Amino acid sequence: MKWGVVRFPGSLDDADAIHALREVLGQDAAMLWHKDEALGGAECIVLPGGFSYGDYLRCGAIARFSPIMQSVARFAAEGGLVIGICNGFQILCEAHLLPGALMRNRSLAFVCDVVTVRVENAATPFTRAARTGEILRLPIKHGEGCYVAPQEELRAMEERGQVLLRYVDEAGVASDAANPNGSMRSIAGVANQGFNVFGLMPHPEHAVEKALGGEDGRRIFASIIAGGARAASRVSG
Amino acid sequence: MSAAPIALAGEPRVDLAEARAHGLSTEEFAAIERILGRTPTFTELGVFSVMWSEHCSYKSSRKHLRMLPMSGPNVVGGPGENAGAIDVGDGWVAVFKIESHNHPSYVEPYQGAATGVGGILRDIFTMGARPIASMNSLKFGSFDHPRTRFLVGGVVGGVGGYGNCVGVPTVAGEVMFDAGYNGNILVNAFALGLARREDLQSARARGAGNPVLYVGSATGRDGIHGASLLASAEFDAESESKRPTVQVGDPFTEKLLIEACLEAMKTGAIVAIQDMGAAGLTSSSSEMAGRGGLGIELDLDRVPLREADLTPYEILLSESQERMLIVAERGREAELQAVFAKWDLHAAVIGHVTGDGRWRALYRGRVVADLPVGAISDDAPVYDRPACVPAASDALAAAAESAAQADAPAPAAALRALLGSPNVASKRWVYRQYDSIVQSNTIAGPGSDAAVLRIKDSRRGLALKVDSNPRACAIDPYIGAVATVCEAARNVACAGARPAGISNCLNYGNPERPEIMWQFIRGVEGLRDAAIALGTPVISGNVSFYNETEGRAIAPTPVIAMVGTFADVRLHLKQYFKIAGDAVMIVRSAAPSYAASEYAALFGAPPRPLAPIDLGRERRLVDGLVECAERRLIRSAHDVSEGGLAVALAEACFNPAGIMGVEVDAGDSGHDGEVLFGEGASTVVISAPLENIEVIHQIFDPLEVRRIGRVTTAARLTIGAAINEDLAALKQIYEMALPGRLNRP
Amino acid sequence: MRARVFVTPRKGILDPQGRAVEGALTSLGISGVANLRVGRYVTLEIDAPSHAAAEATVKRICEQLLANPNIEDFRFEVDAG
Amino acid sequence: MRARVFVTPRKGILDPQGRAVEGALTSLGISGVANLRVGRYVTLEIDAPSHAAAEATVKRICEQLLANPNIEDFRFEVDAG
Ligand SMILES: Nc1ncnc2c1ncn2[C@@H]1O[C@H](COP(=O)(O)OP(=O)(O)O)[C@@H](O)[C@H]1O
Ligand SMILES: [Mg+2]
Repeated sequence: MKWGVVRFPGSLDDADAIHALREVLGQDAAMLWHKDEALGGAECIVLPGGFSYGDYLRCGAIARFSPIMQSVARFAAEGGLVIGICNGFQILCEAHLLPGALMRNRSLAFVCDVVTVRVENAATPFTRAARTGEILRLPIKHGEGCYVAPQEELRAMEERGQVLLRYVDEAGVASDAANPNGSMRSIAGVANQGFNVFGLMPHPEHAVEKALGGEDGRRIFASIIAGGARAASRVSG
Repeated sequence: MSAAPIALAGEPRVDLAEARAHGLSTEEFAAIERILGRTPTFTELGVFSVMWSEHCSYKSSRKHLRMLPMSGPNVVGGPGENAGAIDVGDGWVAVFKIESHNHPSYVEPYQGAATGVGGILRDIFTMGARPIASMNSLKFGSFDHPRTRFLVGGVVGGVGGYGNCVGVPTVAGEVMFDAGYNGNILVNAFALGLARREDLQSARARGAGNPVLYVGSATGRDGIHGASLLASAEFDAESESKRPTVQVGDPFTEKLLIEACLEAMKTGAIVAIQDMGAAGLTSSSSEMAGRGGLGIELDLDRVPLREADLTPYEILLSESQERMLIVAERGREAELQAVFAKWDLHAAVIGHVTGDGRWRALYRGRVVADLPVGAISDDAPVYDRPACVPAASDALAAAAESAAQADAPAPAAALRALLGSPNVASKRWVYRQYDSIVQSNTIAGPGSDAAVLRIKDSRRGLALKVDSNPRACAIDPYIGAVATVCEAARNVACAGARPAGISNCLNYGNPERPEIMWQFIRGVEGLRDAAIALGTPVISGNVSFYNETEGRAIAPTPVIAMVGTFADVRLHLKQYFKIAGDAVMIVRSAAPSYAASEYAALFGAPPRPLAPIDLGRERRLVDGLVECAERRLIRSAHDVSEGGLAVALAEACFNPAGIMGVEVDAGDSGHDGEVLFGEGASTVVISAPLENIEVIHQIFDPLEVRRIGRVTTAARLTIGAAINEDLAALKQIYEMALPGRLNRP
Repeated sequence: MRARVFVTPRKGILDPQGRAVEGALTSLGISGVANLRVGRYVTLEIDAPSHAAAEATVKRICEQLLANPNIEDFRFEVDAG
Repeated sequence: MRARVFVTPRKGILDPQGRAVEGALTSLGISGVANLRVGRYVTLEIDAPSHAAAEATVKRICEQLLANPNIEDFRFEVDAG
């Protein structure tokens, strides 16, 4: 499957995403430059982690104006798959491609750790390789990952199944203690209403190799790849 | 001989008093007038004052640093460049260095620590190496001191704030709290980069006529006389008024600089490159010219400024962060400028290389400084300062201070207290604030003895750790330094890597005091002897003097950063017990002692001298660990450090994948307190399958190898009848101690 | 013309910084402070043909960049030219 | 009483936030903005026996918590009670 990983000037996990996709998962992944507009025929766009423009103002606030983001917005509007990881999630919220916003962690400190998240809806292009209720161990590393949205919006999102990942403890129970950043309803990842745009604070690209962060991140990529294969077979068939 | 530059209107008159106000001595000012054959201008005086400062010139330490072993079969790149490098195999070289940012961090902890990280990263990528890992060594005062919490929060926030934003993982470090640092915290930052051997860059100017490019942030009034002067004098009430404009770090610009510089280097159009560190534009330009035996001319009107009204003096001495100076091949400026523009960075041509050996600065069409390059870059004085052993009573008094308190606590109580002591307790509160996984190389991040990194597209890997032992150095600065090097080597070897090279940061008091100078010299001798014995060349380093406040110096604190290499990183080890039934063994090269121990600090103990260290045995221990790892004979290895054997056993049980247990027999060694809680014995706790016990004994011969117990699944730590503790409870104490004291979750 | 922008956390949205400062006040022994909220204060100079044009530009900057409408409110002042 | 605190980066001190925002304005196609500086805006309610007492407390809060004396300046207003 063809992937495009967007590189903003302050992207940090761009090379990690490329490494995970190409070297570990054997995918066709290209780096896309933020000043360009072309998406290079990618079937899935990755907005990687990092500090796109230093993020001194608000994370992702500046990145959304880059030329490539105009193309990404169009691509998303046409139903193209977009996944935003960490800073990518922040950018998607700032660009209004996803609802809500990400604020400073409740602790006010950056947190780098491994968390457990529960898959809340496995019937999406980003989670179809997992089971609903499955627990994934994934690394997080962010200073502003506290997800907030208006209550009515949250309720509607939950009803539509847009909350895809929630922070839980090892036993699978959401709790204050298991919530690393104070996110409302322990939300770790959400999709848009069309289920083609997904943002999450945990880093699946840092969890594809046993020796590094474990392999649970593969679930997310495998889901997308499976969908890509399906789409391809639909086209060819 | 060129005409003397003209003084600018409004500049102070230059005389001895002014020179002394700039921190130069009477003799130094006389030497300057002799070299020039005239009185320097005010601008030139400023230049001399920073270039001849302790911080920039190493005038008190240079003579002694020459005794360090700086070469070896694996050392790449001659001395005189910005940082050393070692060959790590498959065509890769590792460039690494550690540096202090103590004084700025005490004044402004967040920005001081942040700019410390930024500065050391520039030292690395200026060599053409991509920074792949950071470490930090932090020393704070005791928790009773009113500023400690504030300083801890600020420094840790600054290290993380900068490192996280530039995308270099912080993979290891150390933190200590001791009243001796109440008025003088230490913040030492380390960075390591990887380069292909053929891509290493030079900082040696070549080719008269070649243009000089300035890249990065605009110049402001930051830190004029900052790092250099602050770090070259003691702290006192007066330092407050001398406080320079605080340097604020901009990690985003640094990130752009890293990418742009590494990309620009690929064009081949860069002749020489150096970061603008202490003494900014002045040191980078004069040092590049000096190394090449050439001259340089700078047009200060072309330097990008943050405020238009900066004087030449300020432009030349500014320590604004995130700036680089480049000598380019003539005619290829545009090519380089295009690369920098891609990264939204401005590259301004501000001068050119000359053949006349002069360092010249022009301002509004007039020459404002015109000096022989050598005078500022090489001719700084070298001092052989007097050194003398402090009155023996001092050392004894220091030792006696911690001596003999009330009754010794019961072993279990002592263990709990040690695990909850901030020096022993988990530093997770600290390193949770650092991104330790970005770049996808971190096989073992903070938490285990040494960090382990893989090198992509290769089987090879690196292990790194930074260590220090000021308590031992306070008792005996020589043995303390030897012990520190050995501990760092052991930590790396416990991960299964072969120690390969050292960088060091020597933090001491005022070198003008003979006792301090003696401590320093003994420290360097210890570093030398241990480095030679372990076969680990010292490839880079930094000296930080004047760590004293109101006449009270810190304990001698040589900080050692050790880098080790793996031929096959898959064979790395962690400190944690893994499999129930495995034999638990200790290997040690000496006998444990309460001297300089955390136990003595907490409970008091009779004063003990430090036992001399047998470096042959230390080498054996390190080599044996590497061999055991390479032959897959052991499953874990953990160095016994603060808190002693009992603490090390508990730490080995705190496996993040699930707490293990250990049962230690109350064997023939008679587990008295000193065996359980003593330190300084160069001891390693290993676990191994039973069938390997025999060969492990052979490998470490003639060291003491002892099977002391077994790994269990029950999460209990039992040591004979002395200790029988629930490990989950111990872990709770160990994990919560720091957050509890810092009042944060 | 000089302009000043005030960005404040929207009412009802949690403000962890404000909570942290209030917590610290207690340990400083300062009481009687309530409803402390931490926002952003941006000052700038703007070159525009008229006061109205300057106001329009500052408004645009606020909406697009300085404030996140999901969580923040803003107001601004432009000095009479 | 209501109080408002304005914390600004000190003149001469680098303001990376301001630089980044100015850079972004260019990509937004907005020109003519200069000297943009980003500080903090803090609002609070304070219960004090007098206006002068309120001012003294706010000043203390600024010095100890809200502004970093190494790199920031502050000023504040307390509404007449
Ligand atoms: N400032 C720090 N930054 C990152 N990691 C740290 C820091 N301080 C301690 N650590 C990590 O915590 C663990 C324990 O450190 P330390 O007690 O110094 O180990 P040791 O006693 O083996 O030398 C190590 O993995 C170390 O890298
Ligand atoms: Mg250790």
